[in-house]
Amino acid sequence: MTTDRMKPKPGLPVAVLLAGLSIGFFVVVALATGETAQLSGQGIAGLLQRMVALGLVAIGQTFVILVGSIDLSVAALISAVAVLASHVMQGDPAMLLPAVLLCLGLCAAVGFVNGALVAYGGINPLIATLGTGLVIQGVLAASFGALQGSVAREFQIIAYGGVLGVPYSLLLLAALSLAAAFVLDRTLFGARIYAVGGNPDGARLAGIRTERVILSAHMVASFFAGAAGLYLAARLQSGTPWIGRDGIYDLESIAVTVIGGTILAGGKGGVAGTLAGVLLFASLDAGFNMLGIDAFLKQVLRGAIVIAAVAVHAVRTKGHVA
Amino acid sequence: MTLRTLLATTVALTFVGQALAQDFNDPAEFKKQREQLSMTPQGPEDQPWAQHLGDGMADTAKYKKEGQVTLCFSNAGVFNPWRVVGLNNLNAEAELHKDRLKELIVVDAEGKDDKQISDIEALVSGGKCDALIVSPNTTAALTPAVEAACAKLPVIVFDRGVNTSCPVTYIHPVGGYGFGITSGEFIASKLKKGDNVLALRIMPGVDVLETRYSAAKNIFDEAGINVVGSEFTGSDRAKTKSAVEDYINRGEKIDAVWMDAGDTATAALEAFEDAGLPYPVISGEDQQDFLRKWQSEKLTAIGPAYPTYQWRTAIIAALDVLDGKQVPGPEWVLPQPAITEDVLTKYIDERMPPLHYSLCGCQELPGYPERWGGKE
Amino acid sequence: MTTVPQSSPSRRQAARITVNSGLVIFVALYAVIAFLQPNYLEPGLFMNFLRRAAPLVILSCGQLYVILTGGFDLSMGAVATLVVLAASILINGDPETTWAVIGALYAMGIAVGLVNGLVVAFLKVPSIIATLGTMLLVNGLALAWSGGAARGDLPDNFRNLGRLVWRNVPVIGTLPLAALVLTGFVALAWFGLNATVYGKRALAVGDNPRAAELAGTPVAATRILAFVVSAVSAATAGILLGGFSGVSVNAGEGLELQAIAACVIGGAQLLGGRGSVWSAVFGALSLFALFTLLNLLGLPQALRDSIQGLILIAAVGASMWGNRRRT
Amino acid sequence: MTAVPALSMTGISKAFPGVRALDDVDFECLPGEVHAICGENGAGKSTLMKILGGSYKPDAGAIHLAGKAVQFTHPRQAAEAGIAIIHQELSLLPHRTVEENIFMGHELARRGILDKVAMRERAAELLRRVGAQIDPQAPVSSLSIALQQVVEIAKALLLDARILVMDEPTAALDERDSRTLLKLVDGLRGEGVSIVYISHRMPEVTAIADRITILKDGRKIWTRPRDAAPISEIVRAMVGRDLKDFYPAVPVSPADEVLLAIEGGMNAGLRDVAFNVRAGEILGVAGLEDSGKGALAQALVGDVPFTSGTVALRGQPIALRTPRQATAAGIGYLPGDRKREGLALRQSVRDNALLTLRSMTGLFTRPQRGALAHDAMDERLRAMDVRAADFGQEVGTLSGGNQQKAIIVRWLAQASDILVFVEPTRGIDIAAKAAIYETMRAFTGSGRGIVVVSSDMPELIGIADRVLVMHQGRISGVVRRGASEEDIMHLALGLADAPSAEAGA
Repeated sequence: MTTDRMKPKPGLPVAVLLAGLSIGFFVVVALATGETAQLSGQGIAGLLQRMVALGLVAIGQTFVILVGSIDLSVAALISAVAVLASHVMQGDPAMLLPAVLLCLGLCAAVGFVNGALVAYGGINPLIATLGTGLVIQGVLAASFGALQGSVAREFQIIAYGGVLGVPYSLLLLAALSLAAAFVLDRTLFGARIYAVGGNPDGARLAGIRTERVILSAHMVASFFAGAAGLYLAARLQSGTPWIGRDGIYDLESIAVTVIGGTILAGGKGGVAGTLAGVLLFASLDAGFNMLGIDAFLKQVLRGAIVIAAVAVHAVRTKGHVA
Repeated sequence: MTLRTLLATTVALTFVGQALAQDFNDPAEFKKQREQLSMTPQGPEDQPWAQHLGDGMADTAKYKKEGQVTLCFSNAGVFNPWRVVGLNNLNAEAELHKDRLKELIVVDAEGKDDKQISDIEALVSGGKCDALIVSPNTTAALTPAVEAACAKLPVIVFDRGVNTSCPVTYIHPVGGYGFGITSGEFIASKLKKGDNVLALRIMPGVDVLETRYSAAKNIFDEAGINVVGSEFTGSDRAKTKSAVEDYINRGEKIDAVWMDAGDTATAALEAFEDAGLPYPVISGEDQQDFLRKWQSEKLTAIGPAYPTYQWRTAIIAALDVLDGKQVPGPEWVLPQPAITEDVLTKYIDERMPPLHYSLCGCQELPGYPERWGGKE
Repeated sequence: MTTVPQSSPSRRQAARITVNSGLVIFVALYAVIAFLQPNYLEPGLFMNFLRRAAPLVILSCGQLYVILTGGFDLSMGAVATLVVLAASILINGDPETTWAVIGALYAMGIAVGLVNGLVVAFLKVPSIIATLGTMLLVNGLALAWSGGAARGDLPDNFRNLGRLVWRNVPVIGTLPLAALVLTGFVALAWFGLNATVYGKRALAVGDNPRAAELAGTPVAATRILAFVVSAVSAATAGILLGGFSGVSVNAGEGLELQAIAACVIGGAQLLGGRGSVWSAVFGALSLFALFTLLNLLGLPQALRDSIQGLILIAAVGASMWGNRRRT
Repeated sequence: MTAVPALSMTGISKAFPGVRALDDVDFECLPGEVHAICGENGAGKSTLMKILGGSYKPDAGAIHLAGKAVQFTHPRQAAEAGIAIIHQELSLLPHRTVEENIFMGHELARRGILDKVAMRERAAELLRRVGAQIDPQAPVSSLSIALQQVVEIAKALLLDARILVMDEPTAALDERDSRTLLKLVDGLRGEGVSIVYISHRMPEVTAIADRITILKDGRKIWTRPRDAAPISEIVRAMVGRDLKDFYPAVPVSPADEVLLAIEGGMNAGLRDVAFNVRAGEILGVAGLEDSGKGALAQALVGDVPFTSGTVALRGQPIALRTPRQATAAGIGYLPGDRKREGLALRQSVRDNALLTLRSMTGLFTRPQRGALAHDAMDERLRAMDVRAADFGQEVGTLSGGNQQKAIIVRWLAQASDILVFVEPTRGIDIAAKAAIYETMRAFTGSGRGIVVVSSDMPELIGIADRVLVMHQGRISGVVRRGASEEDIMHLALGLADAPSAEAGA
């Protein structure tokens, strides 16, 4: 215990710092390339819209990482939800609600299986969720021929509609972020998540049913992945079995969560940092576009930035990291 | 053997979707493309990228713009060699028009629909673009974004299409059925009834690839040729070679290999070499490595193409539109030739890298061959 | 030394025969394969099986080093891709340069391994994130260098490493060169873990890095070396892959997760402290046998992913139950 | 004793595969009583308490709380029944605040929404009750171990526990903090709380307990009121025999050669430290928690190195910047926290003992030869009387004493000149303690030296030839063998004059 005693760090919280840097980068690039239109309300809305899908997944990922687990199945689940939503709706607005409910049911089931494997089965979460992800991906690709369809026009309002120039999708992200932050900070469930992630044995001895908390966190992650899937279905009109995988939502959501200061061991971090991490990725996307950096170089830079961003706060860690 | 079938059916039956509907078998489209294959193209000879099939023209007077212009291109990505060659074509074509073109802004979506939608929105709201070229990652997904862009500026779409007629024109070669027809008919002509063909495919669910297979399959079925298997290889050479080896190891007799894309054709042929078997009849594509192998090993082969020169056409069309010239529309259908034994030598260029697409129409473009990775 | 009378409490039990769980799974799967397709029992087909499994087995051995020390290496696939593309560009069809270039390829691999190791050991970035970063970085570099598509050419002497098969070999009939490379690499990996003190250091570091450090173990060096071994294995696998099937930009795609899965199926414990070379070898052979079996069954490709997922969970679940019962 | 016991456990039995952990044990505790349980490790104390806490289910027997029969299947039920257990291993959340820790698992909430205001008030009130000056908003990781222990007690009080189980609560505390804690226990007793007190520190037990129960090998030996249980009786009952010479005899004349010399040692926790360790000497280091005694040990082994000053071994200056350098120089370390810092728990006993040898030899050394051979190490382990069915078994399955011996073997094999022991007998039973003291003496007998840092003052007085006393990062004085606890305490509290002339002598 004496070894990891750390004085609280002075200075700005990770989230504020990271968000500031991201916005700074975006503004500087826009000015330097003369793309000042990107600094207009519409441009900023466009920048923020790049956050929505990854942001939703990453908030869910934050819950599981905080509780000391991890979820690699989100990418496959996103695809599954998007495909299911468009298949059930078949463009018919009357099927909107049933489709959404069915998708949420699927998320509940996947989250439950993940959580049960991890919490009750004692299977390493990386392996358990990698496994469920593969299962979902396989079933999805195999049955894709039969699962064609597209979502209702009305449903696409989520992705394309807005009020006073603010897209609904941003409002959705904001609302769900606030809700998630509220849950983590102000509710019993949130406190239990930090307890189980910070010290599982201690939490159990304090009478917390740790398995249930882990299971619930996995269900939350699945619901957020589902929300991302529904948003993508609305934005893309119909789901394909590859949108989750092509978006690399599994690894990217983990990366932004860790960049945002949530530690992989669990018990420390939060939604604000994660959103700042997502903002960093969105600014990089938008900035690299303005700079006209080619796709391969972009990948190199992104890799270097992921390492650097995590190293900035990890390097102060006392003790060992593997 | 019975156990095997039993196991396979049990698993397959658990998933309802399995054997159900194929949306990619449209007899009308099949017929149309078959006709287009034999049509004589209009336009300048020896410049297939500037030719078109059919008569429709789109009027573009309202888009006329004087002086230097900025073109914007939203690319789905450069995630395969075909797109790499294509993007080089597009950039090189742009260089030909330096006097007219102030800037070409290229934005890469890395194969993500969501990102491409944002990219298009940012290009349109950025206000720099005079015309927008889009190579959509997915047809349905990009439709709303393209529709929104059409309201602001002229849009040209190529390769995969969108579900809207708002773009000025949609550039594409004859299409997937055409590709399948060319290759399927060639193989059918070389095989006897009851012979076996192995189909090697990249991945399921992509319309431009599914149509290739459904066309070829129709032809094989008609000719009484037995499709012993259809394997997805993900464009991975190792997977391709392993898949073929598995069939060989199982003792299947393979008379022909049909491929929906030729980038792993030489890997498939190597499996036969390594097993000490004669080469099968094969349909590949217009990649250099396949053509060279074809020549050196005297294969019975055909190289249908989905020509990369359409990337040149996109720039030409965009500039024509801004000039107010009429362009073929609402679809600009490019001829889709196939490489046959007669013309094989013409398409082989030893300087070019193995996965260079010979029907790039780029031999005269600035920077050839280095820009495409070739040797001086 | 003590007042307590010397008893001899350490009754040496008869050397406990611990059967590797991966071996059991492998034998079972291969038996099913042989039942469905009896010619897989012929030495020739078995050798061919080994040839194709060789890259995965080698990757798994490298990954195992990192897993033992408590980390992950997600950059292996990218390194394999880099090696294939670089080989083709650098050799460019000239057989004279092959061996020099192979040296250069290993130098590249070692460089990536060093970066991974240094970032994890000194910047304290968790390996899953650090190697995710290098995965993106190395993949991007490889693509940028090659321009996004295969360039150059691989001459036959390079290709032979993954492709050459000697026929009419006594007893076994055919002998692929790749099988020899495989045997050699596994022997080296075994040597590193069992015939030097490194293996036990790595296990201690994976189990409790703090205790190992205080006992004088060079923790950072142990970790860095693990990442270097992993990268070297990725380079070796890349060379075999390039040899087996030639140049392509996705030669190494997804191999890192397969390698991790293989180690776990073979009984190595994620986050360190438990595992042996045989976990990697038999885990990888099991996984490859599973792929082969699913191919033989002629299942739709997509469902093979699903079954792989189920097997993965089942294998780890089973070993969990085993551990629980033992303690 | 006619009152209804607050807790009564009757006929409790529990078996694990191959081990009979508890055999028909009875135990009771009255309201307002402190009832101590003593026993060697493995005697069954922890198992009994885990059954009480709901972590284990007994195979047989019954538990009654205030006369009512209860059965627990999850720790939560035990907590709800008014049983609070303060564990040896702290169960706090380092990244969370004191307040959040106090309420862990029992947050005040309305419809799932936390009532932070009420929690803050309640936390402040509880901290006042335990007499601690702790900011409820401070992160736990910023508190000393002693204060963390206080937070643990506040956690227990929150539940209004009627039965409080304290498992080695003072193990990590120094003398002063221990006294504060005992005062707190006394206060709780006055409030009618029943306290089950587990400790290896005999003086503490006889000072605080009303009754004492001895467990041995899973059976109850006896329960007696304090007055009828002198320390010697307790020890005999626990060990099953007399331990006359608890501390080994002192050699007649320790050699005078200086082994290790520190001059002007400074770092964040140490100020101008200077002292010698002589060949054949056991040098004790005493001090309060945060006095710098821990920092001194960490500096000597290169874990948190000196930032200035000189260190010389046998007259040769050496650098101690990393544990590896210290190891190479011949300084070995037995950390205070065996599980976190000493052992790789899933590796075998043999591998743990071989760890340093293997770490310090060349990378390509064959692990099967010479000193690294299994037989050679097994020989050493047997010589140290490490008891294990098989040295190939996981070290985590051994008792604390045997684990500690395995670590000592590690350093003996490395032929270190100086060993730094931190709390060498924390949580170790009496027989193993005696064996470890013997080993220490035998080690120094061959002309080598030991620095032993301990919070257990009788231990220091009994084993050390000299004791350095630290206060606020400085050496506040040195006492020789035969000094009293009061002398040391005086220096530790900083009441004596600045560093005495003894220092460095």
